[in-house]
Amino acid sequence: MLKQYSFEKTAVQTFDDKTSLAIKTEDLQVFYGQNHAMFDANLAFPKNQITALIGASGSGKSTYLRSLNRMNDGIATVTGKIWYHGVNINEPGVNIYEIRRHIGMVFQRPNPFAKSIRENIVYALRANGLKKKAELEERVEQSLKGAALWDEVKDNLDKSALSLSGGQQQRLCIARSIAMAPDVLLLDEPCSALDPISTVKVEETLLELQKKYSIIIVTHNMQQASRISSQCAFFHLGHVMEYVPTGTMFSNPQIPVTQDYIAGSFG
Amino acid sequence: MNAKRTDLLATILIDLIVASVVGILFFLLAYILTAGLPHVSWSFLTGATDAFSGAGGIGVQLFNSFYLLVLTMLISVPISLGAGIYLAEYAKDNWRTSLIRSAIEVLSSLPSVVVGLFGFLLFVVKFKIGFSVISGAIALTFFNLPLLTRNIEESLSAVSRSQREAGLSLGLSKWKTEIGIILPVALPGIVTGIVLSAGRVFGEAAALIYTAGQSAPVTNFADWNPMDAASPLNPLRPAETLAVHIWKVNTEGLASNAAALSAAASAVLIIAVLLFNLGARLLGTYLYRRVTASK
Amino acid sequence: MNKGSKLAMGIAAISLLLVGCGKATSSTSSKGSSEALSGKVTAVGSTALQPLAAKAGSNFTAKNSKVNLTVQGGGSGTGLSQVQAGAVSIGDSDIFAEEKAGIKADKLTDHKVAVVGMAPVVNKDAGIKNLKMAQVKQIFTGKITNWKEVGGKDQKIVIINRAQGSGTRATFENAVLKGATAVKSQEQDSNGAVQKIVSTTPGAISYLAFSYFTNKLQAVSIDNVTPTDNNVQTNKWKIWSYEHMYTKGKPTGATAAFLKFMNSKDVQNSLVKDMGYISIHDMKVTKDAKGVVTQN
Amino acid sequence: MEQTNFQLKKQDAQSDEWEAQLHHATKATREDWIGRGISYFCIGIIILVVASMLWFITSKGIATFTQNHVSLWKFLSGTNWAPDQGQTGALPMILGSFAVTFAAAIVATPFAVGTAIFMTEISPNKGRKFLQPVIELLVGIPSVVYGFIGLAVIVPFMRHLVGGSGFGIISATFVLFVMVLPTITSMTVDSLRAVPRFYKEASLALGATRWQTVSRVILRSATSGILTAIIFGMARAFGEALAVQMVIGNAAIMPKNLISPASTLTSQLTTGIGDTIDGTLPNNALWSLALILLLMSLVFNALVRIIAKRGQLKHER
Repeated sequence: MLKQYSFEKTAVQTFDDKTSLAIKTEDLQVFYGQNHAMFDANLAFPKNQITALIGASGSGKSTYLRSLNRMNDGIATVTGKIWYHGVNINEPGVNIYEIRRHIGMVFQRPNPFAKSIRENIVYALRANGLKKKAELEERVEQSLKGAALWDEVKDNLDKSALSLSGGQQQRLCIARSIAMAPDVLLLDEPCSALDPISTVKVEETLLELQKKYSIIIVTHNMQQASRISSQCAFFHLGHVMEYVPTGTMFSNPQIPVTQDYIAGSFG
Repeated sequence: MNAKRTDLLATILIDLIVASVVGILFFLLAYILTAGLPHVSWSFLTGATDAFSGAGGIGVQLFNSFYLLVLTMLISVPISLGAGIYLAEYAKDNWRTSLIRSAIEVLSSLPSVVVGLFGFLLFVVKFKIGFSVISGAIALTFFNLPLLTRNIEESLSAVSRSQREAGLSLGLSKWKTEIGIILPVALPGIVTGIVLSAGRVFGEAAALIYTAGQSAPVTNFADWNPMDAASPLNPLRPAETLAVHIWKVNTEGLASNAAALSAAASAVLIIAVLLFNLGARLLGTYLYRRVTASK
Repeated sequence: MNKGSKLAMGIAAISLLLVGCGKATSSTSSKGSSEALSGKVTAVGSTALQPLAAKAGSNFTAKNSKVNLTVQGGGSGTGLSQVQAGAVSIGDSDIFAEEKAGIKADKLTDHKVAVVGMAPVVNKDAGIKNLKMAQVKQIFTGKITNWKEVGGKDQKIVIINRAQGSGTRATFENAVLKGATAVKSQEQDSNGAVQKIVSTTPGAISYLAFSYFTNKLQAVSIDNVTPTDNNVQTNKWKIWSYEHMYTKGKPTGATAAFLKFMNSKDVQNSLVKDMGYISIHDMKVTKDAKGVVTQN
Repeated sequence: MEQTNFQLKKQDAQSDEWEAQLHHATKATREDWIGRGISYFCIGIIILVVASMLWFITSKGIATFTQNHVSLWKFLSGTNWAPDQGQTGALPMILGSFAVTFAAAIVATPFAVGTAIFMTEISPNKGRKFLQPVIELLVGIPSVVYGFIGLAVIVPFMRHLVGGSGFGIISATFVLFVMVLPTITSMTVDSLRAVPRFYKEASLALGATRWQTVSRVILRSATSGILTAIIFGMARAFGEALAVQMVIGNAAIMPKNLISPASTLTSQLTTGIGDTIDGTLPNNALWSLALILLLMSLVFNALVRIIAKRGQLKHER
């Protein structure tokens, strides 16, 4: 039996120093047709930190994440405001392709293109007008180093990306995203399809990356959230229930629903 | 009768059916090849047809068939590619899309003779282009479009959603994603479909009798300027294809060896179609390997 | 954008072709004949006349290399309606334009280029070599159904008719049936098919142009007149017709030259005869559209 | 819900720049417009082709009734086809078309279903490796070649077997049977493969023999798919022109039996259209035959949809 929790009682932190924020949503709601999937999400994400979104399956965390760079366009209706550098990017006139260049995304299943490793990284760069060969090579190296993949693949850049292992593929996807020089990186359960060793590698990569990027990661692995994130938000049935520093979330959850979830006596 | 015995009988019956189906195919192939191949020679393949009796070689018809095929593909592949992309990527799930889909279905289920007569009405009667390669190619395009479109849409849709998301999440436009990311992955399926449809187009006759015409004037194979009347590339000349030739030799042919002639032409046609089939398989597998594995 | 621009180019090319087509066909020559002839001649229609026209056409263009001459089939009806519509320069027909409903014959100029004789043909097994005209009529109207009634074997008669609207059938019905309606039967649209079927089907009867006779089937004499070219020339053999080339109004330029060529001794005495037709020059009689025959 | 109401707007000096950058049209947006334009254009061409085809053939086809004032009923029920003499009874051809279509489907279905069962249930391995190519090759053989073989083999064979000319419905049936067989077979295979594995496993686990499983479980749950396959086959047979024309004998008379010459809509069309004058009754009447062909293909289409819908309802229940 699923316990009934009140959606009235929430604990969501706010930030006073507005310049330190990477992205922020106001009253974000998501509808799949008639289905109301996300209710009034008001969250702000600090720069150069890792924020983890946790919650059970169907809690709306992925839906929320995909709304941030407008990946839900054409799939769901998203209302409310998403503030990014002082611009509400949840507006019709906004160039969604520009947004996605600035707010990169990595998905649950590694999805490298069926191209060579190099081509995976340079394809989108070239499409964006970067033509100089030396510069492209530079980006390939930098981003692969950033994703901690360089040493493993540097001699085989022309090999098919599909020949890499799952963990390598996922890091390639991260490299591909950071090659675009975004400032926010969204990750949707990036390790759920990976083995533990690969997971550790990806986590190390992320910890390194937060120096340069603001990272928002959806995970259902609470150990992972506690290992890598500074802030942690808990989603339940389309509601943001608690948003506090990660230490607080795991040692001293504020409201009953989070307490039960953390303790594993949920539902 | 007990169940075991019924089971055995049914199995035997089905085996017999399968044997007869296989037998039919082998009979057909063996018949065409044994009846036709002895009459196939280099001079038959390249020689000119005697306009009066229909005797002689099939050089011009063979060329016409290929030329018509190439023209048809040049017109129909880009259009069905665009239409396939529309259906796979842009079409929303609403009544308009389902109307479009049924229109395509209707087009694909039209008898080819109706398509041919429409071509006749439009190009020969209305536009007064006359029986010509271009009329034939466009009629064949009508006939080819729905199948190719569906094949392309299916191949594109079969590519994982995650590939699209990968492209979009990098800030690529939908179009660029479709063309640069999805299309290469879908290419093996698309190419297979195109080559298979080429086989169908190559063997089609009913749609061509009244569009490309039933005469194959001897052309000057030294003249490759498409604007010259005698040039084989001139899209305005009438062009009897191999398949139409077979039909004509059978119904109209006066040559004393009409049966041998049409058998030989049929053998050539069948071999061409078999090659298309085989080519589709090999090319499909090759491209699939190329796209997925290392280069 | 590679694909896109290719696509655009393809479409542009097609539309150019279409535009080009429209222009090319509508232009027939208007050049004088004293210098080198040039221009475009398109002859469309009768499949029976097509081989002769094609052969003559290639001989003609061998001498006049600037003339662009194409010969196409499609049937007499197509030829007549296309020439009437002005889509082609010459409409080939097996029958008089007057006989075809929907054709305004007075707008067209007739050029008779050859004569075709036709005769009933039967399967050899029927044992028939000669028939009376009345018997042929009775057979094709379904009054006589067994060969023994006309002195042949005891075998059912299998009638193979020509397609409705075909010139051969019109000629045959004019000469033999004289207004009576043929019994419904199998119809074939081409000489080749008829030839094949009659020679292989026991009891079959049909009719063919002389040039399609083979030793596998029996051509039938009527009232003891044998189907020969000589008998046609004197109208002793009644079943024959002209092959026509129609133009819209008076022909000019290359078209006129080609028609003149068709009527020349060169073509009439060699090509026409080689292909099994009868030369128009050899005819001792003339037939008009109503079927009235006058001595020359 | 605790939430301070603050905005990021105008927080940093670059905000205006961002505003401009994020609203600015880029190469990607232009590409999207062009791509959208191209694909809409292409689908537009197809729609245009279909619409104009329907329009032209319909307007030509109804001229018989609107301009020549032939009554529709007389056209459909008349048995005398002699458009030159103003007689336009199309029933012989309509019957001929239906006769060959149904006969071919009736003969082909057991063969197709049998082969499909073999390919999916009895020996899937051989099916994939061996029968699949066989079926594909049968599809690939052009219809004129079928006609040629019909003319060279089946017609003489029938002539020896039953007498007459050998031309007729039965010869056409044989030719069409081979032509629709691969269509029906491959679609039946698809629908048999779509039957969930556990149906079969459940039945076998209950001790049913293979044949009982096939006939009572698998065939039954694939019924709508098989019906669709048969209708597709019939649509192909109905519209086939040249192969039929070469062997049926083209006699516009009511089909009396299977061995006498008959004609179909398609065979009359290909035979007659070149000999008629645009705009006259004989020509219009032929276009009316084409219109019937067109309408029948719409009917086949609709039937497929209805069956598909029924099938879906059944599965949902």
